Amino acid sequence: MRYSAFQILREGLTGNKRWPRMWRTPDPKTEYDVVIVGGGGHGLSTAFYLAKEFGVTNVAVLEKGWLGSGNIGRNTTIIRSNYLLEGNQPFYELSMKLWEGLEQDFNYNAMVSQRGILNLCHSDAQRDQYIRRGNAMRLSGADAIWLDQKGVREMCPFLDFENARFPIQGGLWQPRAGTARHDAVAWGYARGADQRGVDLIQNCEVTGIDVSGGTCTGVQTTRGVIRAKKVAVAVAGSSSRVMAMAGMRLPIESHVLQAFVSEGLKPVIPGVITFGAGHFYISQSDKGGLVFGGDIDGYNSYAQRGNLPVVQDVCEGGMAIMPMIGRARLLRNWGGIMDMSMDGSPFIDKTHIDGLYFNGGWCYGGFKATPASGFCFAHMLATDRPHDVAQHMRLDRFMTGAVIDERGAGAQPNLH
Amino acid sequence: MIINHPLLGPRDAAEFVYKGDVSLIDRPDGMAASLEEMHDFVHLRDNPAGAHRELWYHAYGDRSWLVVTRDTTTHEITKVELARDVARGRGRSR
Amino acid sequence: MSQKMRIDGGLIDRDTTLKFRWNDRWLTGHPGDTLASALLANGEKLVGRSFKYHRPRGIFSAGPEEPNALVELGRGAARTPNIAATTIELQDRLYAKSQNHRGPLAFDLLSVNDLLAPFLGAGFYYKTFMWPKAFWEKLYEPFIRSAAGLGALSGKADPDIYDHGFLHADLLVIGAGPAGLSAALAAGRAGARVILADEDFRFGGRLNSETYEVDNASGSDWATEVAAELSSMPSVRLMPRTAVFGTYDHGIYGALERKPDAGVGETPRYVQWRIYTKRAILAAGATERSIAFPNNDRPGVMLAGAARAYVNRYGVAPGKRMAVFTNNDDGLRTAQDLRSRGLSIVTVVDTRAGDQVTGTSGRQGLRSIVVNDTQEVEVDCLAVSGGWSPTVHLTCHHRGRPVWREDIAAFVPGPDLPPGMTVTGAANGTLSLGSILHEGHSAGMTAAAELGFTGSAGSVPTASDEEVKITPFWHVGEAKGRAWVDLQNDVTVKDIKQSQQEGFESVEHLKRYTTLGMATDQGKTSNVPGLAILADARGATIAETGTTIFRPPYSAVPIGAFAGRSRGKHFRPTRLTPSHEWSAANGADFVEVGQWMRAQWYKRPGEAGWRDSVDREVRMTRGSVGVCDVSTLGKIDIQGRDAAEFLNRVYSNPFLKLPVGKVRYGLMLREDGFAYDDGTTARLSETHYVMTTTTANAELVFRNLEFARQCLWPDLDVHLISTTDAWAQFAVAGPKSRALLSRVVDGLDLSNDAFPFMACAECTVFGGTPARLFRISFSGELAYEIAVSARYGDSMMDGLITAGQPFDAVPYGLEALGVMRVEKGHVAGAELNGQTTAQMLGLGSMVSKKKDVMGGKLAERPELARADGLRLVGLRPVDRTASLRAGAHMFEPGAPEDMAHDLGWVTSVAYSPELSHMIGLGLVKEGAARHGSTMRAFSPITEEDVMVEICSPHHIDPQGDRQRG
Amino acid sequence: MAELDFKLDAAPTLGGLDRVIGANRLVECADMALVSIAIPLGGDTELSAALSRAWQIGVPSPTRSNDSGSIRAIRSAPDQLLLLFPHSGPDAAETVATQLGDTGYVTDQTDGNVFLEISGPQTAEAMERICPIDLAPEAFPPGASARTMMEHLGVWILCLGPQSFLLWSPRSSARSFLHAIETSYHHVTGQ
Repeated sequence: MRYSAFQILREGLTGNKRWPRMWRTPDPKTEYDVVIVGGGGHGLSTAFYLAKEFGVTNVAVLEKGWLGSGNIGRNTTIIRSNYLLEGNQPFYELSMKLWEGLEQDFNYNAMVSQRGILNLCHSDAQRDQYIRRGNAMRLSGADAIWLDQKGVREMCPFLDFENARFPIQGGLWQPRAGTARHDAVAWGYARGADQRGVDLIQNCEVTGIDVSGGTCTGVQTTRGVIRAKKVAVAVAGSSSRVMAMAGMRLPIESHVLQAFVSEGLKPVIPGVITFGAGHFYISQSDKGGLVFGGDIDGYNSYAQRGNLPVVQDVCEGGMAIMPMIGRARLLRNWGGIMDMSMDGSPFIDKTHIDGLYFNGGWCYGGFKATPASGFCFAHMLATDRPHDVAQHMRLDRFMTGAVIDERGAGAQPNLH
Repeated sequence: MIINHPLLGPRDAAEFVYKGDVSLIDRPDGMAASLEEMHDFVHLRDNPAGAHRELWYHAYGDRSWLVVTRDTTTHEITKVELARDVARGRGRSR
Repeated sequence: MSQKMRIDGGLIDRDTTLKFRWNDRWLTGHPGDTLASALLANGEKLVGRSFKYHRPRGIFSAGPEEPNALVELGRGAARTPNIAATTIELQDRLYAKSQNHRGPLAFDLLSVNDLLAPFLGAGFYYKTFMWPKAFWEKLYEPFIRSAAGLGALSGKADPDIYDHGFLHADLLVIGAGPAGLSAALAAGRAGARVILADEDFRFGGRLNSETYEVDNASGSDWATEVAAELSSMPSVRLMPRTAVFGTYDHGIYGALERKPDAGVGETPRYVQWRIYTKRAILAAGATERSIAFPNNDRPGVMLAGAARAYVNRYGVAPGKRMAVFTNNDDGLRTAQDLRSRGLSIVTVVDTRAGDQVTGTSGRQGLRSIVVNDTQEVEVDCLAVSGGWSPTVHLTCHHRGRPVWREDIAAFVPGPDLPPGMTVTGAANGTLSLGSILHEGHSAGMTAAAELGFTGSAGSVPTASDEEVKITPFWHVGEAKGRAWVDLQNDVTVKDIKQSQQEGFESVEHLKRYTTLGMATDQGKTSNVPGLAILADARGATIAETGTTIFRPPYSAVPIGAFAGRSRGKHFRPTRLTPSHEWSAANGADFVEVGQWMRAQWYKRPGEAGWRDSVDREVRMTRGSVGVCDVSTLGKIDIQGRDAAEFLNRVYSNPFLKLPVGKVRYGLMLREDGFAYDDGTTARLSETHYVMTTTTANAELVFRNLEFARQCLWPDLDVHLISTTDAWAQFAVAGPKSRALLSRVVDGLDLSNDAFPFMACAECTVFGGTPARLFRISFSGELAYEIAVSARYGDSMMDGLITAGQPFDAVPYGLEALGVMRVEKGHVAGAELNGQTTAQMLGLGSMVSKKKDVMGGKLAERPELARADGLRLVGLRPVDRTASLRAGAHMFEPGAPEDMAHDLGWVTSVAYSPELSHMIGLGLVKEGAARHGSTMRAFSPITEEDVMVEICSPHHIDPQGDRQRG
Repeated sequence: MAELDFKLDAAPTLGGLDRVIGANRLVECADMALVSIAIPLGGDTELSAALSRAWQIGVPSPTRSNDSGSIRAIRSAPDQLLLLFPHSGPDAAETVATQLGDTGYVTDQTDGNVFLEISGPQTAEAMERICPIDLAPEAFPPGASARTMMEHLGVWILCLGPQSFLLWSPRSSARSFLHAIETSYHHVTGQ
């Protein structure tokens, strides 16, 4: 069924009884052309674009839990393309363009909301960095505007301009950035992939990767052996565990990042705002909740929960720039596992094992990348060549030294 | 979290700065090591889901480096040692 | 002044009357009331509107589980939205307003949504608003957003203050109901250090709302006596109004203490506590749930336990003609209680007898119910009991899952509790009072004993022990109108069934698709019925269906309370230089540099703008002599027999042969081969060195050095102490710096031969004050740095300027320092940004090939070593009057403006008073080979586009004659 | 030779603060000296001998301190001690060094810190708001000492007696440090 206002009207008048299932629940076949491990955002978008753009439909997505239970189910929904480096910016700009056509693309309203992102600036040195970055954005075809203090004040009069420990001097503004309804993105891709013949298999955990003679032949799962010409791993939060099944060690540490949401409030935050002198970013959801976060807890973890010091640090950052949120109440706070790479940038690549492909190391930038990640991973799977905009996101870059280190923090994952 | 410092007793983890896997102690000799060895030492991690021996620095305490054995799935800490002793135990000296 | 629904009894102080404001009227209540009980006493039934359909809603519960009665509390900047009236302790002059309606509460314009309900079912918005594309941003979304949310923030800075704190205890008891009180009593008597916390303002929990007796006293009297005994124990801390909201690692609990008497802006309104415990006992009780039946959301439909609470604790009649709808014995008890208080109970509908409530009427308040589709009964209040759900939240914060217990039709804590926690009483699924008291007592005694406290725990409190029988019943059959499950988010039985039909079969999918349980009450009354209905629709058992994950906080916590006092200027500490006072008194403007406040420049009368001051400071320094406080540089005292060896390993350049009395510039690489810090190290004696680091990296370098010392070479005899704050250090720069210092330093030959470039010495100044003198230069001039104990900072600055009067010595600030370093071509943070190598910075020769340099090996990687890589260059505008912009990107003239042709960027710029035009530094591909060529510095974001001449980074004195002079 | 007639004045970091909040008192200890002694690798016995020779005190165990009456020794790290004693003038390190010779590496920490003595009936309650260490008498008796974090600052705390502590923290952030202490007293006293 194609969704439309008409359908809603018709179903409404007839008791909403005929809404079809979003996707089938097939049993796994014994063999596929491509098996995608991981039914989160990147796995589902990879399946969608494989089918839609490259006509590869004999595909299974294996999900150990429920569709969308990856980090796409627990992020802070921000989409943006405001990167500095050649290895990143064109990729995220492609992602932004895909976001902009997404709903029509998969006939599902993911509520892509381009209300902009504002990176606040608090010093001359930071201004120079932001201007360098803003120029890089413009040079790659993205939008970027430099705002002086007056410009920031007009946009966000509620910020603390009088009494801030680190005064707000200006900001880097990307109007096309914004947020999207994260679960709906997963559901939309899932439905789109399913409609094109992809098997979405839930409650199917991969327990082994079959490699013989340097070639990957399939996977062992809780629902039996599944053979595949190509196995594509996109399991944010479990990358090291899954790739270890193929004997690989990765340049990745898994860390916990906490996220926060307040009760529903009437609209008060225009777009996405980030603090430049502390760890805090915030936006407001369509339902009115303040959605915010900050830095990772900073220690290896697979526990999907964090601790109090970071909760405090994040809220301190919030009060430091917008003291109006003091009386808003934190309603729910959760943790997601970030696969932090050694330079803060991701991997979309084939491995040294024929037929085994890897997509991961997204740190906390995974959600905004969902469309381009799937698109470029599909490109890699279909053509065995990296997509132009993802050509730097290679596994061997720490050997060659072609690192993509936006922060210049070096091989210390919890600093990226 | 609470880290039970072997000399000072239980301390809030907020007093510490985290570095990472204890293997960062095993720095190869830069004159002898190959590029691959040094690359692996600096970049590759086991990143286990389970017991993890990791380096913490008591920045707001006695400035000791500690080796904490912590389960990354439960955060349970089963052992805390002075990193200097661990380093000697792993054959580091001068 | 009429409280028409007030009846006798209850735990309120009738001798005192409190006035409070509700919307546009003044009403009255008494101490001991909540806002909710006071509103009911005044006959206020309609108190709010639901989220989506704007249905009229009344008070549903008597506790934090309240989904309906959310109000806006307070006025102006001090108003707080979305507070449950059932949790607000009534105070005199309290201001409260209903929310989420356009127009008056009784005539909400948006209640039109209710008529559109058939089209606004679960997830409708995912299926439309897509065409035409542009309309989403411009029309649909703004509309959805304007309808979103319940209450509103004031938009003004929160005028309240908050605090946080740290508490330590052997045992934390969470909840002061019968189980918690008996547990705390047993442990306290045994001698343990106990904290007893309860979110209510009165200890006793359900005992205050029931008619049970304990030890032959009324439940509430018993609670009062126990609280009194506990407060007499020095090792026990009682914390009423304190909600324990989160279970964190290793026995840490987060708690929020409310301070209702705090004056706005005077003392903290909330204190957020981090409680360190050895053991915890969760005695959080249970929460009653409702039954879904058609139009079960009208004002007047209320939980049965809440009805008992209003009658027994607050002395309020929830209605004049009441009925009970139940699937368990609690409902029957409710009827007894209410009748015994003279209230009229017209009917008791018990599903176990096959009876059901199949409909209701009454737009703004319940008028009648329909029983078994046929019989209409006029009532103004219906007390509903669907059974009790243990409050298991805190047991699940470590991702433990509760388990289903068929006999009580409820989830109880699972086996994998957070370490150190035990659960007791109703929270553990024990629902009869006698057993609850017994369980609590033994839990307290056991915890104390395990911790080695062996004092007598006293006897077990006794009470009757009637069990509560229940036969699960979740919702009245379909096609009889909408039956609400989540009242606040307007999720009905139909929504749940539709989402299951669309394939959202996981309980997580259900929550996310229907928003069940995601409102401010976090589904305390709706989650269990919701997943029971899902299980039914799936044809699975409730146990198979499972629950979503309970996340902290258990109850909402103000963001301000987490931030505590870290606000405004006190967000982070402020560090002042040792000469701050002197600078403040001498015209300095200060700027934040990390945590430091540093003098940017020293304004003099007649100077129009900062450039005037900075240009003057540079001219006078280069022309004669200037003084600058450089104390913010990191300083590390390094001592030991192996200190030389240690330094030789941590710096990329050789240090073994640095003689006593000499300083050397040193570069540090990260292990991945990129440069990360530079500075100077002076050798004061055979075993004593003093290192300086950049201001920004002081802590990082110290930590890395400690790592090398303790973990890489544990048997080197070397020791590190940070002395950054101990010394006031001043750069004295300019041709007259020697002359100036010779008037300051006692008896030290400063001639070029005796004290050449890169010499250092310990000496005294101004007749005997110990000092350290280094001949180093950041400005490129003949220059020194002189350090004295920090206590002399202001005085030393004064002394240096005084001694410099014959030479017109000037103090100079951070800007002039920056200008001179750009003129000289020294790298700083903008170049040493963690993305550059020694080679790129023109410091390649400082990476020794003869020793094991940290980062040396990975610096050999092809991309780092490439000959055509970035190189540090100097930049000058071809048109000397043009300005330069840091952050501009570098292009060949005429090349396309895209990343593929991007050749680098401008790192730093300054106006050079000496050259009388702007200059810059930049990192440019193959930069060394481009000296003399012309490039384009393009900055679209600032609309600047300048042709620049590439030159040596050393804009002045490239040979370094001045600093050696 | 300096022909200039100018003498340097020492300025106490907080101007010699002496303040009362409620019934509690905060005093800046201006004439306090703090000298660290790093123990040479393998030189523990020599140093402890030198310590007892010089001041009749032994090397204290971690978290505790030894007080000779004239000088107090604190174990600040596995291979490091702190000596705390009344002294004015910038030469505290020399006085220690002359006593210890080469048995320890001496560094003057006096000017790196600001010293506050706080006391009064609500002192423990005030410290509860900023100090993560358990200061209950049984856990932190007189003589107990610890370095910890208060309001983002590194702080040493030493118990002098019931409701009485000596605190020291980096000099450059002295005003923020004082603000943290004062705020705590204000919040618990309402004054």
